[in-house]
Amino acid sequence: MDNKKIIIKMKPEVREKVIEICDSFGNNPGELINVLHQTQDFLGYLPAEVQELIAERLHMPTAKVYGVVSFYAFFTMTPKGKYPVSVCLGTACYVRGAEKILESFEKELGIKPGETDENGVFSLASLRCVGACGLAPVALVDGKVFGRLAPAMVKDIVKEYREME
Amino acid sequence: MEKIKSLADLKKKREELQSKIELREEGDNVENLVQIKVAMATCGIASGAKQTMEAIIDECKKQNVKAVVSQTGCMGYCYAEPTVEVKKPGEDPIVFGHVDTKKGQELVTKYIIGGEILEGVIPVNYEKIDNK
Amino acid sequence: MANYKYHILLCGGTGCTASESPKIKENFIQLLAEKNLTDDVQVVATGCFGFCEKGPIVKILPDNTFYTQVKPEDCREIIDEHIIKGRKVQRLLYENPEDQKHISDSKHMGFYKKQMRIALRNCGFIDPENIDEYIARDGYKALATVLEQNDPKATIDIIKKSGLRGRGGAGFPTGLKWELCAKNAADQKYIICNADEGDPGAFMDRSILEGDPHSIIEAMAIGGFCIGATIGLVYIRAEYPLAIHRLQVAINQAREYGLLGKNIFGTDFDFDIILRYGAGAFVCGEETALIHSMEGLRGEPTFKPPFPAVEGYLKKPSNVNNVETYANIPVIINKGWEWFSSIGTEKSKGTKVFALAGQINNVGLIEVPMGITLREVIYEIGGGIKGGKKFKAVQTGGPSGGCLTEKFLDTPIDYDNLVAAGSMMGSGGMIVMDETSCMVSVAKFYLDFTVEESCGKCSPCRIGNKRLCEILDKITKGQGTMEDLDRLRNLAHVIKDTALCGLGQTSPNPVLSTIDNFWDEYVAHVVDKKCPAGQCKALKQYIIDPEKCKGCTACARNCPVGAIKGTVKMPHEINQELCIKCGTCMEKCKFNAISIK
Amino acid sequence: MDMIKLTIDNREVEVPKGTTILKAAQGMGIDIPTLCHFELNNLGVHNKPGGCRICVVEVAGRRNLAPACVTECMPDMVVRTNSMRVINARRTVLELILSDHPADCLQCAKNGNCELQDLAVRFGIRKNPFIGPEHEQSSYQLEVSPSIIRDMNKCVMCRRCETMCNDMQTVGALSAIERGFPAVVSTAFNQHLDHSPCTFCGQCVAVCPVGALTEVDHTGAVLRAIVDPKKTTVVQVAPAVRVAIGEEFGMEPGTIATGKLTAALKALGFDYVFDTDWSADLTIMEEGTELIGRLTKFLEGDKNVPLPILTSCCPAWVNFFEHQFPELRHLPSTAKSPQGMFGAIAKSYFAEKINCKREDMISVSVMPCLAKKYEVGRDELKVNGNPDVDYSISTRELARLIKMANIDFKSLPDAEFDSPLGESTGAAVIFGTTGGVIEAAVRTAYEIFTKKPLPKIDFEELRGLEGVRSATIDVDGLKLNIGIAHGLGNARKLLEDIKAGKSNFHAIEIMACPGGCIDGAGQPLHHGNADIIKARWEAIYRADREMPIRKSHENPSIQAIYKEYLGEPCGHKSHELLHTHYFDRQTTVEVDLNK
Repeated sequence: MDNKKIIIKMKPEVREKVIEICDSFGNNPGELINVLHQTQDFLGYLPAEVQELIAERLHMPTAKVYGVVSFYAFFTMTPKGKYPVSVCLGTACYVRGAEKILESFEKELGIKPGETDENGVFSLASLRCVGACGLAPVALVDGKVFGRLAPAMVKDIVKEYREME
Repeated sequence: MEKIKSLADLKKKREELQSKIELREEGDNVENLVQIKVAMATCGIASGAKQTMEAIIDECKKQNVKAVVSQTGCMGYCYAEPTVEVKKPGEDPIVFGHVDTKKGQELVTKYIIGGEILEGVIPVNYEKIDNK
Repeated sequence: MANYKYHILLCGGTGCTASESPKIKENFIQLLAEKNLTDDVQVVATGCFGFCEKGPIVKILPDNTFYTQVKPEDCREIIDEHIIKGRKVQRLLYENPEDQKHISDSKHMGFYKKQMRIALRNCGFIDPENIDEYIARDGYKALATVLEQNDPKATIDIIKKSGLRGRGGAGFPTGLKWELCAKNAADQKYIICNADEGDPGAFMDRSILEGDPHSIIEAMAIGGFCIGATIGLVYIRAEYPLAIHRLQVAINQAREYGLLGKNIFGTDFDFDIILRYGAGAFVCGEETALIHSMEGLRGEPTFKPPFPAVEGYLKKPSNVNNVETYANIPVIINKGWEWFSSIGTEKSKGTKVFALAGQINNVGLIEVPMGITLREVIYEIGGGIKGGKKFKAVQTGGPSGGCLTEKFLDTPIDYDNLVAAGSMMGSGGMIVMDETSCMVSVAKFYLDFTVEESCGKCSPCRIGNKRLCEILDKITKGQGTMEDLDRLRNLAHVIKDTALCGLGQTSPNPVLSTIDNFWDEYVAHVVDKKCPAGQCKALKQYIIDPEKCKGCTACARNCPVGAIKGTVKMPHEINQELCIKCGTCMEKCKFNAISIK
Repeated sequence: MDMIKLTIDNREVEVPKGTTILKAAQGMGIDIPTLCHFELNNLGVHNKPGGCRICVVEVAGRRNLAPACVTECMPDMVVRTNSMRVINARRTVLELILSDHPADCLQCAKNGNCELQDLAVRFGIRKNPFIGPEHEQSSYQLEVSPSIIRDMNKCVMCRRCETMCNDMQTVGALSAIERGFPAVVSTAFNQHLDHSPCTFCGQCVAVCPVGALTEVDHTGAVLRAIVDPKKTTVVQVAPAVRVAIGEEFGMEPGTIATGKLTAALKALGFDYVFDTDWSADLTIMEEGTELIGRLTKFLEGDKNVPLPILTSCCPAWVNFFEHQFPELRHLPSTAKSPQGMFGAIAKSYFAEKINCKREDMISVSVMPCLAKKYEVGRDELKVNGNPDVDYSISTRELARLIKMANIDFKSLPDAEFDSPLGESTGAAVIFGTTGGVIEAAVRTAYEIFTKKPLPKIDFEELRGLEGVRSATIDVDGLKLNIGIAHGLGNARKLLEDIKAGKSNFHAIEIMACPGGCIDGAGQPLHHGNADIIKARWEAIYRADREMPIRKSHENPSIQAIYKEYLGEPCGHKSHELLHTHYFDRQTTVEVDLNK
């Protein structure tokens, strides 16, 4: 049986930054969610090894860190695409046909919500209310809001970003 | 920045600041206020309408007259610039001609406060812009 | 200080920001500089005006002109015509849908006429990033008064007498909540602001934080003083970057003025505010879940008692109120409880902010006195149903609420009436639905949401809602039976009866209220296998009209499952067994020959 | 104490303030069903998430039903535990739980011993309205580790295992993960337990109400070994097994069933039936000598001598410090556990004695423990890949074997252990509970160190069930400070003190399971009945008192093996066979230098 310890390797700059974030919160386990927010801001996602490191720094079980990461919708363990697409499925958008917008994006990008395409260009997600209900239905592409969408417009939006590649 | 240390401090500060947004407070209440429009087209500006407007605003403040002072385009009385239209709540507007800074101040003290009709009234023969 | 003659207020809320209001502001500033008017005209980005349907909104003062749907390229005309020549730009004014006349003044617009803005008093009026403008509007006066009087009990009494109830949903009396927390002695207490607005389709808290952040800071300081807390925590959604920014700016400004920190107003009251970020969990709107989340844990609710007033954040007595509740506090102190309690109904005082959305003409954020009827809100403020369609239902209370029908249109809106009608106030989402909305699908939409947002701690919510959703799904697919309807109703009642927290206990409301109010529609799905609203995909039939079909074969070539057969230049036919109802054929048909039955 | 009067099911009752409805009802003989609720009050275990909602009752004036397990009684409360509304709700909730639970009861390891199954029986669930073609069930992968099998599809989110793993043990291998329907209690990233800090203490298994967490079963392999004519089978039985196995056959908790146990093992066909108590005595010789050695050096002024010495008989505890306190791994005694020592001697000394080749001997241990299953797989306990102990089975597994072999346990005539690895003392039997190892060590160390007879054999000050205990023993003038902890969370407290330099103990005994081996994860399930643990605890000390010899160094068979085989305690041969070493197994994140 293998009695050796598990050593996880990590890029020095990532390790340094994560440690810096943990230190800035006094390595206090009560600050876990803030630490995760800042780490995700920095990396774009929260891979397993980073959660191990955070657990180590905050002196808490990795399982508990993962328990928190997997609980909250905002945290993700998969890297987002270069252009993350989020379709609002809030009620206002829903009653104005948001489901069809999401379907169109799925069709156009060939991925399901929560997935990133092979080249890492697009990722698709649904979210609940960006607060632009006046513009319903709404989608966000790389932080930009597209409002009053119709399924037919999706193709052009995707094309626009594809061409930027 | 200076700290606010008491209710009195805050009151003082508020009074200083209130004028900054007075204009907006009044906007909500526009029909109950005196409305003063200064014609500010090229001809008006050339004959000193800008100074007139400043003078009227200052005087209103000094006399504590709640008035909405705004500028408008050419009223068509280029011979009498600067021209100023004054509308008191519930009354018909009156247009005055040749309003320099001094007359502007009088407009406030004598007409608006005192109700005295000054010289230089121009008969109204145009349609009000808003009523188009 | 520049003596501005004109103020241009433009909406800097999220909705208008999304439709380029920052660009509009930039254009205005640039144009004013060009015309040398920088000292005469002030451009202010304010909080939300509420009329999101017509955003971006630009308001010109002193003449109180209200421009709607302004585009960046419109700025030049506004400066040239309105500011310089004093002529209003007619085409940008709001057009009254009744007589197509332009209305220049928001006061005369149906959308604003019936509104009463207390919580939103400064939204769309002041620059939220400028504390001076807040102070100029009596800001921090309430805090100063309360601290000067130095009688927390008396202040709590004012709040109690005002009749203010929690605006987050359940409507617990705020003064009483404060009193309960004040009673518990502890070395440290916390006052917490719930700004984790998770209700899909509700954005009132965000609008207040974006438009008037200082009102929340002031109210939390007042609350802190009353209950004996020196630390305030705002639990705010990470998805609200603008609100976070504005709140942070406001906190910094308040600190600079000494309105947060040590010895506020020269008294021995110390108070400061810390931000905590939510991370996308609806259940964290429940106060015990919220507290756990602030402690860095999974946002799971715990059984009450102990209530947060006894054992809250870090096990210390804590008071949790939501943003809108706090926004009312300074006004109540300034204007008196008598004034506040004169507004509203017997048991629900003051106003309520609603996010009006759905199939309605005027989507937006509104604030109305309690006791107003749904009819007034939908038809007078909301401008009626979009496209002249027929009203079907209005959903209030978000995923915890229910759907109300025509028969409730004249019911005065307050906490108790909404509950009696099978819905609830909730945080204030109000979604209007027309005849094209399938009520079974609407119930399923909300259940999908609850299933996704359930924390998973208690079995009725974790498994029960999943099963509710599955039964609804079965019905929308035309596979439901009458037994399923019984099962649905029983399960919904049991979940209400047994779930651990408020989320679970109210999650079946969308199901129960639609069953009660739209029983026939359920039966139509189950017995006739029809969706009367024509929404349920599986119950749709795509039909080719042989009269119109030219036999161009476009539909057959594009059908992904080969369900369309026919010869060239002859009418085609769809095999309903094979059809997956994707709608491609309808999209491709150039002759409008395909319709849904 | 403030008393409260209330009415439950039309009967008035008076209870102290703070009593839950569940407790109040229990006192009246009203058995409100529960599922997630779990308490072992005397051991400080509390799991009250109020999550399953099986125990809901109707309280007059309340809008919804109240969970009896967490709702406190209030004056004049009127409670109904069996109204139609309650029964319907309870049944529906149960149906819901069952609708997300595999219906493979017949193949389930917990069949017949499952709290959910009991509820289904009690409510006469026949057809489940929520099971149909469209209904979804959780779909997690079954995972098998050296000790524990995890089938998260059976998880009912009672959170008992999470409470044990975190609050009681502070191991932190488990946490609730995900949310909503897929939520279960699992490891970080749902990884294999091998990649987690799991110590295999198995307390999660001990409390799991269903078949989500069960032990790895070796009964088949053991049976095959017994019937294999080429194999010589040697079995050892741990001390705590004898005071618990009777429960599996309907005997009173606390029955000492050593004789029947021995007879049953013989009836099963094991070639040699020996006793781990024998090697417990051996352990004392080694560990006691080590303690004296370190103490002597310390007293001679050597400040670098590793103190306090920590016991090392508990494999879950060994795993714990290897994962969580590797920097302290020089402190524990290097002595192998009694299971390990027995295995080493069985396959050397004894194998030589009976002229049996190592490969032909199958060594089996019966343990109250699941971590022992892990321990037998450790490389340090193997010779050329052949393990000193081939199979470690739990008390429960042995009971199954006995039942399978048609042995009527209760009516078996008592039998004796075989010789020479069967003789033992009272000092060995108390290994089975917290405080026992250190008491046994003190009995021996005292006499060896002082060369004087003990004035009193029973060290009452070392006994008890409080989580952390300490005592100062006067060893003829030398004040020996002793610490005891059971439950790894309690152990952590003592270790943190050591790390902080605040510990003044000379020796500390640590047992991973609350109560020690009597409440080991391999024992008959107590289903939350703390009285059972108490009865086993009392039985252990009774068994000690009934032994003719009560000090390990007086065990003649132990004396003999030193004379004829091992030489000196802690001598060369002992070190080779009876001592081991520890590893740093803490997961760490390091810089990747090869970019």
